[in-house]
Amino acid sequence: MGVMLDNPPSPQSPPSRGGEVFFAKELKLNTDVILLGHGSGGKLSHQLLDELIIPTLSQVAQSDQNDAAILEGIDSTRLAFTTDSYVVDPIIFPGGNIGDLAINGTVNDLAMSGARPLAISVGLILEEGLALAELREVLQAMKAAADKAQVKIVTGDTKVVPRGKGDKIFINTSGIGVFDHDLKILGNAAKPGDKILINGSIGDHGMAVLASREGLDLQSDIATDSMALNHLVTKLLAEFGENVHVLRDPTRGGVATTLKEIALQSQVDICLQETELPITQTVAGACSILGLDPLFVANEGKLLAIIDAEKADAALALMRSQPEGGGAAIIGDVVEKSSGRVMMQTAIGGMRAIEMLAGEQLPRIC
Amino acid sequence: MGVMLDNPPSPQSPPSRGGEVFFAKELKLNTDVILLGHGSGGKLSHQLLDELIIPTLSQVAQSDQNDAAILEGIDSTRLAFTTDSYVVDPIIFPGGNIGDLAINGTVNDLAMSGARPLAISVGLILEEGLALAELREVLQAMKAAADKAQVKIVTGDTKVVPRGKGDKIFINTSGIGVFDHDLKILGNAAKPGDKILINGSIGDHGMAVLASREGLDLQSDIATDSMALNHLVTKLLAEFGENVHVLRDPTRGGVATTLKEIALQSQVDICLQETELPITQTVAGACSILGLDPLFVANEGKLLAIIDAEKADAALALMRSQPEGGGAAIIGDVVEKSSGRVMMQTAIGGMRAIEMLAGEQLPRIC
Amino acid sequence: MKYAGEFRDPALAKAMLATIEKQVADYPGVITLMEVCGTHTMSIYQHGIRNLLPKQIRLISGPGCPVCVTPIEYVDKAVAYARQADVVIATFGDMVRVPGSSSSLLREQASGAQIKIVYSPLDAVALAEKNPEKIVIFLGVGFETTAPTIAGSIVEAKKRGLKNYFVLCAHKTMPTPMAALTSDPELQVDGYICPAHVSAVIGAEAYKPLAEQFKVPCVVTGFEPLDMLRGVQMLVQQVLDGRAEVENEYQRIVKPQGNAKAQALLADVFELCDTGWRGIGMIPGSGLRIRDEFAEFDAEKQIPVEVEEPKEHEGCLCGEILKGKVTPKDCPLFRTACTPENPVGACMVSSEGTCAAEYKYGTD
Amino acid sequence: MKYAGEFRDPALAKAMLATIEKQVADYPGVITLMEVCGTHTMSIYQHGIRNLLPKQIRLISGPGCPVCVTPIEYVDKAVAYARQADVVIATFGDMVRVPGSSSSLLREQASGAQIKIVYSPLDAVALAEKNPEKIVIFLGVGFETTAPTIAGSIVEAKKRGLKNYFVLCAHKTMPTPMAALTSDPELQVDGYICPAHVSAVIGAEAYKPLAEQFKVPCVVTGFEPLDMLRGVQMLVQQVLDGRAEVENEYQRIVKPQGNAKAQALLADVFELCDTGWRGIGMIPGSGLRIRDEFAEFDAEKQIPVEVEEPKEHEGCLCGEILKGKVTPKDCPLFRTACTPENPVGACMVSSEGTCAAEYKYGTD
Amino acid sequence: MCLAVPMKVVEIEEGTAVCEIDGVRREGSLMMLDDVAVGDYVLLHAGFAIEKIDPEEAEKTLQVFREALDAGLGAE
Amino acid sequence: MCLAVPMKVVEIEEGTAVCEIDGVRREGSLMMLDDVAVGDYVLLHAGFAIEKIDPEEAEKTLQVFREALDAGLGAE
Ligand code: SF4
Ligand code: SF4
Ligand SMILES: [Mg+2]
Ligand SMILES: [Mg+2]
Ligand SMILES: [Mg+2]
Ligand SMILES: [Mg+2]
Ligand SMILES: [Mg+2]
Ligand SMILES: [Mg+2]
Ligand SMILES: [Mg+2]
Ligand SMILES: [Mg+2]
Ligand SMILES: [Mg+2]
Ligand SMILES: [Mg+2]
Repeated sequence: MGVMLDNPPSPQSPPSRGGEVFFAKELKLNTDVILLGHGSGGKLSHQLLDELIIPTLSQVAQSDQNDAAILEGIDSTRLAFTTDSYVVDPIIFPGGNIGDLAINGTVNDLAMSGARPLAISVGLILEEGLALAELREVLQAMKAAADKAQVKIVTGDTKVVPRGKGDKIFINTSGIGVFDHDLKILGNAAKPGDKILINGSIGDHGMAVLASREGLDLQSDIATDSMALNHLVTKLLAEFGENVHVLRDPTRGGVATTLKEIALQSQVDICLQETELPITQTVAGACSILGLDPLFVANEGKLLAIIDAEKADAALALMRSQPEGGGAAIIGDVVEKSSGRVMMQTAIGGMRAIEMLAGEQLPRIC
Repeated sequence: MGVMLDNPPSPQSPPSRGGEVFFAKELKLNTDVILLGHGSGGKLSHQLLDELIIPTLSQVAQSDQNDAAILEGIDSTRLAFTTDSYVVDPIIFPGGNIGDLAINGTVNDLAMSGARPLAISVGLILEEGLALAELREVLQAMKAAADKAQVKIVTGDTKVVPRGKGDKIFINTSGIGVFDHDLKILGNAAKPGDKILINGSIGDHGMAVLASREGLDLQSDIATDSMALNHLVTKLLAEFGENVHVLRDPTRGGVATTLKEIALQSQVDICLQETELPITQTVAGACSILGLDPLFVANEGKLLAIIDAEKADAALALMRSQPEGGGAAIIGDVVEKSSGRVMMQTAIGGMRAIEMLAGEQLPRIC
Repeated sequence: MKYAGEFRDPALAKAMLATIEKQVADYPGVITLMEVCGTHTMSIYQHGIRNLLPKQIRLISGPGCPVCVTPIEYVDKAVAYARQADVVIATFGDMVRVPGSSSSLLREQASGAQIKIVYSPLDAVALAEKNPEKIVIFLGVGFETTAPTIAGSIVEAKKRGLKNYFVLCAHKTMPTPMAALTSDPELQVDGYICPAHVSAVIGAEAYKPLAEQFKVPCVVTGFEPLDMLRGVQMLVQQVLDGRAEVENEYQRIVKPQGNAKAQALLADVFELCDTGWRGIGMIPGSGLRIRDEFAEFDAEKQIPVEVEEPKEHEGCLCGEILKGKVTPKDCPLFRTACTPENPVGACMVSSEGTCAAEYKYGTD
Repeated sequence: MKYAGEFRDPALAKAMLATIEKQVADYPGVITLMEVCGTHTMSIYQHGIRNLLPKQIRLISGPGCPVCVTPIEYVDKAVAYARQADVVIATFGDMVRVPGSSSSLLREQASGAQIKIVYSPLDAVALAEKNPEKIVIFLGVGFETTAPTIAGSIVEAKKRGLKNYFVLCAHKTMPTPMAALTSDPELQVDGYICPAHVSAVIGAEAYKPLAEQFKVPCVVTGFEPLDMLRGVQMLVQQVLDGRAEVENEYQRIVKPQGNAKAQALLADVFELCDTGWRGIGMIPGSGLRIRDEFAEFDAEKQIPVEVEEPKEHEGCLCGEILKGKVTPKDCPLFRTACTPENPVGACMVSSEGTCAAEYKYGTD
Repeated sequence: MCLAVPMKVVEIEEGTAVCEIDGVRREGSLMMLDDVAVGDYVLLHAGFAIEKIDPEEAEKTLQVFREALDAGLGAE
Repeated sequence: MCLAVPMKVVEIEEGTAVCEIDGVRREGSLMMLDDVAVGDYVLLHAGFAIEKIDPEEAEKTLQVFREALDAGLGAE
């Protein structure tokens, strides 16, 4: 599909294919589930696209669909480009689904580089037998998330794999961002003295997904924190500019792994304060039952901001004033140039090291 | 990962992580296959990235890896953006594998819009248990294909799904292209009188994959035609400029489906000449055994060019002079403004309609 | 493609077309020829033969697509088997899209059923041998061309001592329904384009009773375009001559008595039975069933299954089309509610079906 | 977190640390205390307790990680079972990364083995009930805290009449190896931080023979940081006082006689046996095996399997570490060839293992 | 192997208790305990309540610390 | 249901022929045919050779067309 960003096609224009053979009664006729033929590239593929995917995600007329989307009016000589695939099980979980996750994740990766998210691509890999109702729910969540983040879904691709060769739905989103400034926000820019901020509580996403997975039988009201952070980043950069040294979203591997990455990249030591970590009681409770450490649990609506100490309190105040940052906290310091250690001062005053997640965190009783 | 296009990091610089714990002996120690932990985002993920994926695909130092790649020195106000996921079974087949397929496919989608491919993202979804040797082969093919197409792999993502929830390896590639000209190459630009050119034989890719799939027991030397077409497109556009109206790669659904799409988008009738279709004897033989129509079989190194009649012979000559177009042919005409029919004059002079592929083409004996 | 390519030669085709034009140049009426084999139907559309013939010649399609004429109850039964946990349905690709009363095999596959498309019934036997914990049921559908291959698979399974290979049998035979059709007073057929590969098995002489009883010309005809044109030319000549004989255009393959070994294989494993034809109804003695000697391979006898109440789709003119009385374009559902990707009736489901061929290849 | 949060209070912790500092202010020597439970080891690192204590107090880790002390032959056997087509291995998450002679359960899973991580052995029973066509083998590893839960699952499986639930049993018991360790003349331990939850089952009195025979102070201690500090303080006081008694810091949970019902469950299902400890060797009477009355649930008795020749990894100092004689940093493989993602020895595999804890949480 | 969590019993049915910690619930078998009542705190390990928590003893233990604190120990 | 392809027999072993068409090979059962030799052309249907092709008859059929062509029919 292709869309001129300056001339978006009017949302009213219906898919403009040949005859009535393309209309909804057919899609409804015998496909409550995805069939292999929906990935053939032929008519069933076009039906799925025209009846469900394109109207839900982008309202681009079929006659404007080409091998690539064309983005016009680019006025930045610098671009950010990122990609992520989403493979979560279950695909729908408290507070969200794989669809908004996939949009927010890529929006956030662009935002973490300081870029303004401009356009997103969506690559769907559907498993034969996926209920259309679930697909619709996922697509609608994608659209709502994109609208909220004010980013356009401009191009896409849909494949279908045989049953048992996939897991309902995998989504790849790639994103392009442009820069409205000259700042360089990079993982190697943390400096001794900097403060480490986070915009809210830790571990919600990973625990929401884990708790809703079959077999663990945990009941809780933990919901994902999945959220787009680009508006918050825009405000942070507008206000604090080059005092913002590093931004990164602590997704897979959690806060611990992400900080370890930054420490290694910037060749600094980082020290966290256990008492300052914002962790909800429920997440802490679920973690204690399963023997997991929330520092290693994934977040999907959080950013770690490493900011010049002088501006840290003001940045914290700004975060807290925003809808994305109500639970913000300063959780630690960059302490010195070094080989990249991360430490944590524990509540009782001890000191422990923080390493990257080794394999996967597994529920354990040891 | 992130890379400055103007300042590519020197290929000599090794991955620059903390201690020796990151080096190859460990990767080799007990991972001849992909484990779930390689998708955890933690240390195993980093090892896989640092030891295999990044050195093979891009040689970007770990310290330059960020949430998004930064592309600098963009001097085009227009961008092309495209995405495709690749899910082929088997992943390695005569003449290529899913890796070069994924690069060539996205390079071609960019080229079909007239853009110069600039940067590519790679999203890997690996199935637990995938042999590292196979992954390495796929990655090496990606790199070789990217080098040949002169496009850089600048950002990536790797996920691992449990065994039985994937199919060895799925690859998403997304691509950004820039325009070195003001031409608009679009699917709705075919005009009555235009000639339809193809750069070589039809159906090779699809039949190569099908014949190598377990169970059909066909022996042949059919190999994929997978190939990047951007250099060919550059030459066509340089020489024939706005006389090139439409470019499209007839992948899934084959030549028939792609021409039907164009006919519908441009609202024209298209007439093919059966006698002019370049189809190798071997592909024709395999198709006749399985009851398949080569017009609906996928190609991965072919383009359909719809070109002003006056320049068609010259364009054909140019194609034939290029390595990508030795078997080029003029296969039909755009005949008139209409609702978008595609017809074919058969060898014996009859006329038949060409529709899109309905579901999947299945081996049949009817 | 030796023995195929030569029979597609454009110059020779034009010469034969000119011959036909010359033949009928002065003929005042319309000669209606029926091809009873779906592969002929496909070939006519694929090569665009219909619009090359002079207007005096009208080609209509008969009940020769075995998928199209398979009753909906059979599809429902295959679906019911597919839903059993240990069953693998093995089938030619043609059957998987056929709509039953409420589902199809493709739909069941999406719900987790194991459907394996094979090229040969011997592949299904190998599948059964390789997966002894599974029950492999092969869908035995087709005319005398295909039925011997299924018979062969049963003989092979017996030889290998397999206990998990079964056939769900709905084979049909060819000349019988032609006689049934011809006896329909509404149907006006001036000549039959007789099946090519069915005849390779049963022999050209098999049409003699039909030609003689109903005084209708029969020409056994190959599937390549030259074969078809020559077959038409021979039929037209019989009509012009007032003859009603069995002639054989396809002598490079079809012998007067057919293939004795294939016939013996058929007779060993199957016996004739009455059977229903979708859109036509019951035709006595037109089907094949598995003999008691091979009952251990008969899915219906060995594997109990509950099947839903059959429900035919409304508004479909398939029955009339299979009798050659109307054409797809006469059906109000054609191209609107009924398409190859969402077939309503049987004629749209197989690529050989008359409606499917018209949809895919028809030029107006 | 009621009954957990209060025992992490920083101010109270500081008060207890000050108390300890005061206690040893004038003590000229070093007091070596061993925690024998892996959960204590974890807790010490996790809360950074070691560097808060005065230099006169040295904490060393004993053989209390049940995963670490499970012999390699056991892992190999689990791997061999996992390779059987119908077997599902059910296990706590801790076991799946443990390296056997040539593989691990995680590696086997990647090759297609069915490994199911459960939170409770009762989940494994439910799994067996839900999948009667599968053989579910639960890996019964752990001390007296965990062994009764596996006993409970066997009782439950019997109640439900399951024929496809089995336990591969390698349970171990606690005070016995402490006695074995203490009798090693090389080992100088001034006091034992006795396990918290093992003691909840066996009772504080269980350490009496140890304290009396070897004249070594024992304090049953909880896992929260305040518990640990108080436990240390009580042990130090015994040392200073020249006492060697069993004291109980963790009275909110641990009774002098323990949990009689849990003990009865253990005694019903298991009986004591000799068993090997990885890195230590055979310790008579330190293991549990399934009684003959429950032999139908004993994987080793019911399901034959061929197991590879055990091959221990070279250069690993685990044995010395489990005895508390050296620390991980003394091992040349630590952090180089041996890491949590690629463990060479047993102490690196479980998150409770001494080497793993030092790797993850150690600050230098 | 001895990770166990203090949880409050909020429901009891047929030998099984629904246990809660800070809003998270999980079932636990009562096979090893007698006389558990709703409102009690138990120690949950691998899906079994392995012991009850004695509130008075907990209080007594904390009291030791408070006395140390009150004695001015640990105050900076 | 009657799709069948003329293929050349290039190898025979134990009742099975390797058949070839334009560089593509597939095995076919010879259960229904006697006297097949390497070099013969057979009609392959669903993995069985169902009939041999008679080269002389093929030639005779084509001859009819050639005669029509030679008679000037169909020439534009
Ligand atoms: S078009 Fe469809 S509904 Fe109409 S006759 Fe044909 S198969 Fe039946
Ligand atoms: S570091 Fe590894 S090799 Fe060394 S003692 Fe510990 S477990 Fe053994
Ligand atoms: Mg394309
Ligand atoms: Mg990314
Ligand atoms: Mg991301
Ligand atoms: Mg695509
Ligand atoms: Mg699935
Ligand atoms: Mg990120
Ligand atoms: Mg694309
Ligand atoms: Mg593409
Ligand atoms: Mg990523
Ligand atoms: Mg697979």
